[in-house]
Amino acid sequence: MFSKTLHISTSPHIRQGMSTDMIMRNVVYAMLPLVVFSVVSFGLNALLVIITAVASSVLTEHALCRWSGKSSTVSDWSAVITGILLGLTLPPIFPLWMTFLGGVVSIAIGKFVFGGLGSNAFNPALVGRAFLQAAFPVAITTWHPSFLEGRFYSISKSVAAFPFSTPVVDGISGATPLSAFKFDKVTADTADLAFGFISGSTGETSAVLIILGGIYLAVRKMMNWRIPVAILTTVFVLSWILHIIDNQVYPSPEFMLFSGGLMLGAVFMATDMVGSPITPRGVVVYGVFIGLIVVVIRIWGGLPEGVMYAILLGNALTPHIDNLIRPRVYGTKKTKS
Amino acid sequence: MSANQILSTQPNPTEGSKKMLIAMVGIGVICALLIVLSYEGTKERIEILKAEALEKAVFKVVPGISKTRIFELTAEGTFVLSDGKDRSKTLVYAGYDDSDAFKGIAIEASGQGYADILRILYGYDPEEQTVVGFYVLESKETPGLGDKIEKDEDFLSNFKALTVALTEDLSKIQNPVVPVKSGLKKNPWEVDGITGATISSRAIGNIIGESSAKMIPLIYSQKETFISAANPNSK
Amino acid sequence: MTPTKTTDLKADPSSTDEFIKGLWRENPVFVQVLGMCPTLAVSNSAINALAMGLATAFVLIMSNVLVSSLRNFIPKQVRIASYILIIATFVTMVDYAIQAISVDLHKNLGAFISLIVVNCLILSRAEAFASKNTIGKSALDALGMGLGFVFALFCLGAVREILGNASIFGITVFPESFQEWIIMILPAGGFFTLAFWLFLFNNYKLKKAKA
Amino acid sequence: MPKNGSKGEKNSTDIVLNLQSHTFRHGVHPPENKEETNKLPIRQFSFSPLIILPMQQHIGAPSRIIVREGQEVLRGQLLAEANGYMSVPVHAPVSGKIRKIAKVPVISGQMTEGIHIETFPYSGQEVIEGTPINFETASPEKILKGIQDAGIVGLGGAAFPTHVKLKIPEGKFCDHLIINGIECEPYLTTDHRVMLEQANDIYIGIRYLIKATGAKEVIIGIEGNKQDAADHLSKLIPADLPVTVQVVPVKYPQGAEKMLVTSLLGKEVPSGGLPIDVKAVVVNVATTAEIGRLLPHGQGIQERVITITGPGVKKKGNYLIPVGTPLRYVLEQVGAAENISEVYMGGPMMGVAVSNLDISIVKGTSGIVVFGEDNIAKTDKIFPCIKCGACVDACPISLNPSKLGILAKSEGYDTMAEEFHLMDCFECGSCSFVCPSNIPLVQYFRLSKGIIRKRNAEKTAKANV
Amino acid sequence: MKSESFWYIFINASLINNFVLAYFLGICPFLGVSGKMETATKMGAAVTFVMIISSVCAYGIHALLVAINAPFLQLISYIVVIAATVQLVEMVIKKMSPALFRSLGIFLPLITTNCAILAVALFQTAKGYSFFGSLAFALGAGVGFTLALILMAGVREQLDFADVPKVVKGTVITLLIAGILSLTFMGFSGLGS
Repeated sequence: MFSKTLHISTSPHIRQGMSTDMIMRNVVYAMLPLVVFSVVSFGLNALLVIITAVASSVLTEHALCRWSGKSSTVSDWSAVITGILLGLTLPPIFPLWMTFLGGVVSIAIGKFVFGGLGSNAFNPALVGRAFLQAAFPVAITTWHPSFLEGRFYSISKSVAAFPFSTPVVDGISGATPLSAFKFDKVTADTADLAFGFISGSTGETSAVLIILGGIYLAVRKMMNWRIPVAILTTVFVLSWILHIIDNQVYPSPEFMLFSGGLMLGAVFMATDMVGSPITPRGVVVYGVFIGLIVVVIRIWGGLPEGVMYAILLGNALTPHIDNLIRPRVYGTKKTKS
Repeated sequence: MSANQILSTQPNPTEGSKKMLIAMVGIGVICALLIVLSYEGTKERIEILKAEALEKAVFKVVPGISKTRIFELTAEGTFVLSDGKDRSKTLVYAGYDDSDAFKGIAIEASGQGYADILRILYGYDPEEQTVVGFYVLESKETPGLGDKIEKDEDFLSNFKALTVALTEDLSKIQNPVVPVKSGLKKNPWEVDGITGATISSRAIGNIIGESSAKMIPLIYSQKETFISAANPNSK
Repeated sequence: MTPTKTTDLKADPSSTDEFIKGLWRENPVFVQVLGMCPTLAVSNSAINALAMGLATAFVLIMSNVLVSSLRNFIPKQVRIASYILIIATFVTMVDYAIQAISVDLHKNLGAFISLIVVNCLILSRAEAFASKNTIGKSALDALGMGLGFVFALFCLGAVREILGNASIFGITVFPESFQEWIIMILPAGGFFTLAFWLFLFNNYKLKKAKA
Repeated sequence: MPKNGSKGEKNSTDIVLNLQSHTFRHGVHPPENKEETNKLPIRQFSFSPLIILPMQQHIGAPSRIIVREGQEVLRGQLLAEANGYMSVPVHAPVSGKIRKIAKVPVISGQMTEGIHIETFPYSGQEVIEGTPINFETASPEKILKGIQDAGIVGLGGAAFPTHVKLKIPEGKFCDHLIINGIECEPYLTTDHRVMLEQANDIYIGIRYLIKATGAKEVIIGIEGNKQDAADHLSKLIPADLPVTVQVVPVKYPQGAEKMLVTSLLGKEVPSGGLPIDVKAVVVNVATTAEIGRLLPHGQGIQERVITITGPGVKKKGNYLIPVGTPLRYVLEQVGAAENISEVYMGGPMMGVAVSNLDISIVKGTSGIVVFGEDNIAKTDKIFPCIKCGACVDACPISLNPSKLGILAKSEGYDTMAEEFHLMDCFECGSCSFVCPSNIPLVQYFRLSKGIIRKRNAEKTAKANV
Repeated sequence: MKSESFWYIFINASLINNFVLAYFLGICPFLGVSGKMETATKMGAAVTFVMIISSVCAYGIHALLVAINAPFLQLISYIVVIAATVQLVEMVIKKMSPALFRSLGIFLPLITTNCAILAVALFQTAKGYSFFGSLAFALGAGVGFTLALILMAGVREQLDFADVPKVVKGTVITLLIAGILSLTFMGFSGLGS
């Protein structure tokens, strides 16, 4: 009896059952409504952009793993997230060849060189996005109006631009609410902003869907809710104060909150676990810092939008936050760093 | 190690310091000689090249002239001849044609661009009361984006005839120069922006707007100073 | 000072080696990672890179020769100060020379010409090689290192200009429709391009070590 | 943090504070899985024909055998005596004949001195009486000696000699005696049943403990999932004893000494210190019951209550099993599934996986949890740490397991100990439990601590030379 | 000029045109001492300090050179004065605070050949800043340098524990991080416009 060899493990012998690939998968689920909405509002173009971003991220991850003689880590789903996030931050008529390049840069420079998942100091998708912003500043600020007639069966010339060639913008281009405000002091209707009847990146337009996705993740404990809350609160409070000081110069807090990539960034990018602090208090500092930089860049900077830069800066600051803010260990006096 | 070096590592103190002094002075003399020689040797050519470069710019913004004279703005708001070396002063370059007639004036202005301070030169024709030319002296604007302000034909055509007419009492510009969004220019005093280089192109509009509001009334009222300087006594 | 002991003790190494080593095996940029500041700052176009490389090479050669010829005359205690003085002199000369050649080029290179003074490559060659070797050898060493530097800068400048401006030496190399990668002529592109070249070098070295 | 109360006095503010909180920071909520056995009364387990009794059942020096091969022994007879202060004696769990004295395997995988006893098949297995100790007349020292002589160690699982723990160091005072009835380990219901069925023994035990420690108040801490036990004990509190029963929220590792002190007293045990540093002594409830059961008769431990449960067991229950019963025999008796794959001694959080079934039940065995092959749905794939912070939120003493894990992998042991308080970790397993990347954090820490201890020992040795 | 407020000069030198990330100045120490947080902070402090002092010196020298009309001596006098200043600072610190000297000591000689220091002197002259403008510039440059160094150090410290591919270990990964930081700092462009 009982001839089988026993399985030996060290304690604890039970696990909560959450696993990293499961978290990653759920983040993908939480973003799917955004993908669907962006296809609904921007049509085939947005779909192609997102698919290309995902494909290039996954392919790059696979290729690099192979090249360096490791087994492929595609199955942990993190490359898929990077791809979707990258796709969601690009304009709907962004050329596919540039999108593909962005995916390669995201994974290669944003993740692989750092040692892969868990070591990437910066959000890979944002590294790719920042690269594209610097490389192709015109294409990445060429926006497209949403809910155009015929969007489901036509592909923009710009999207289909031949690799390495300059995209040609056909038809109308639209300004994002933020650039409209920055340059012409025109603010958009808050309801339009919240529900996504505006121009912008493929995934940033519908604040409501982003929040719903965030709530899903927060409830399933797969996202640190403190991060978006800290960022959004900071942006709201700061812009509210400024708005009170001079409501002609400074936009309303709700405009600040719902426009641009703030929601998407706060909910899906700043919350990237690898690049954010690990302690609850550290996370709040991180969120407040990002919110502050967003407001500074949007209000006083030369660019209409600063969420991407704010999060990358937050990522760079994270090691220091973790280093400086450590919880007091049980039974010890206040620890110094 | 050679014997020489071993010796030099343990020198006799007094002899060592003496040797040190000689060496330093010797090297100092050689260096000074080389520097002064190269400075003197290139000085003339550099000055010529620099002057040429500046003239080229001034000629560009004030069409039809063949020589210029530099003036600087004093604290009292008057213009006096200058050698153009003091960079803290606001400089203007009066342009004259072959017959020494005062044709217009190039005004230096600067302001905040996208990446750093932008320094520009724009030409003003007091006769027509318009801006007649524009040139970027110094810019660190993003290549391929912000630097369109130097290349974009549509943008540059803004400054072929930009109205800066003064009010009746000559105290200020009737319609200050303002930047507008690309394609929305309706009046001759508006500067049409560049799509994709909004910030930089607006910055130019603002710099000219600000500078012209201050400088144009002053220049217009002192037209005589420039006209009379055409044939200065000093030369 | 020991780094060059081997060269002193060994039977006189062929002078071609003094020259060749700087080009490839001990390339100042790709292998020794020296003089990064000008390497990155002015390599956004091939012409700037070339001009900067040549200017640096000139200063390197001249100061190496002078340091070498004065090597028995300069006391040890003040050698660094003397080297800096000598280097600064040649840099000033180069600065004026470039101004006299083209104001535009001087404007493009900006203060980085003056900053050749603090290029660690020059000081390190003066200290490590010229101060212990004959004039001939020092000149060859400087020539090799200088050309190695030019080569490295050119590699960087060429990639950055081709991708970032679709041209090389100002001559367009791609059809009109080519989309420039603006990032390549921005600072970030400088970092990325240098990283890319170093990556290639590392990869080559690792492969060779394995083989 | 409330300051420690003044010496020897009950500090009322402390109590008020803890009434509000009754818990500690962080912690986890593993599935309890107690409902299958917590209603089952304690039953006497059958006597195994062969008892294998290791001499190393406790922390400290192994007991010294005083019997010889071939000797016949009676149940309760002293077989081995304490080998020094940090040791306890071993008594015969059955009446039988000593077949041999040889090395026997223990759970750690090592071999230790042990006694094989062939159980007399038809013996009545009566326990022989010793010299009773009266809690009213005996001095504290006498009681401690009695506890040692009874072979009593912490029955919660640690098996630390109880008399050592109860010895109040010079200059320190014990105000609070805490009886630990938390049993926060999933699956285990041993303490739960003891509290329901052995209330009298517990209160007698408390009398001994009060005498031994000089405690002024006694708090019985019970987790909220054992309300029936709390009610039962509250009802039976003797009028002359300063006992309160305190129900605390269900949260792992509530039963850890330090956590319990914090929950009940609102104070933190200083790093590297013991509960006595905040004037408290914590004793497991089963240990207390055993003291109350054995000391009045001067007997020693022969058996203990063990919960046998888990999906791989047919006849789950709480059994009174003689110490030294071979594990294989136990599993045969309760009808373990044929394809058993994992067996833990103790609970699934801190218990030890058994590598072979030839080891025996020891005094510290609080439970046996058996999993069949089909009950294990564990993925062994270890992902890199994604710094999700789940472990930071779980660690009851606010360590940063993520950072510690990364440091352990790169062998940064000194940093771990000096900067990140590794030595405070008591390996409760909360971090590994929540880790989505399946990183064996506790294992890392155990190894690292071992290395650090070794290094420190070497250092001291060097310094002493 | 209106937009050349001290505040703007400071922001420009530290964030918009960060010395390290936009001008590539001080790359050698940036690559060299950014591996550890502690050294990075100290190096940053030392550089900032020396920058301010040499900025003041350079302002004086420039005025002198203009007075005697000898612009060709600019470079040589700057470098000599900076080298001398560093020596002097080293000696003063050694005397005044041996503790500070011990922690900063090894960095000070390195600073002499730090191109960022010389660049502060050269740039402030080229831009024609006033005395206080120069100070703001030097302070901004120093803060910018420190900021870049510290951010880099944080990321690199983490990398010590990461499984960085061998082929990019060392300079390559550091340059790539610098590139990413440089991209990040582009977010500040146009600040204050």
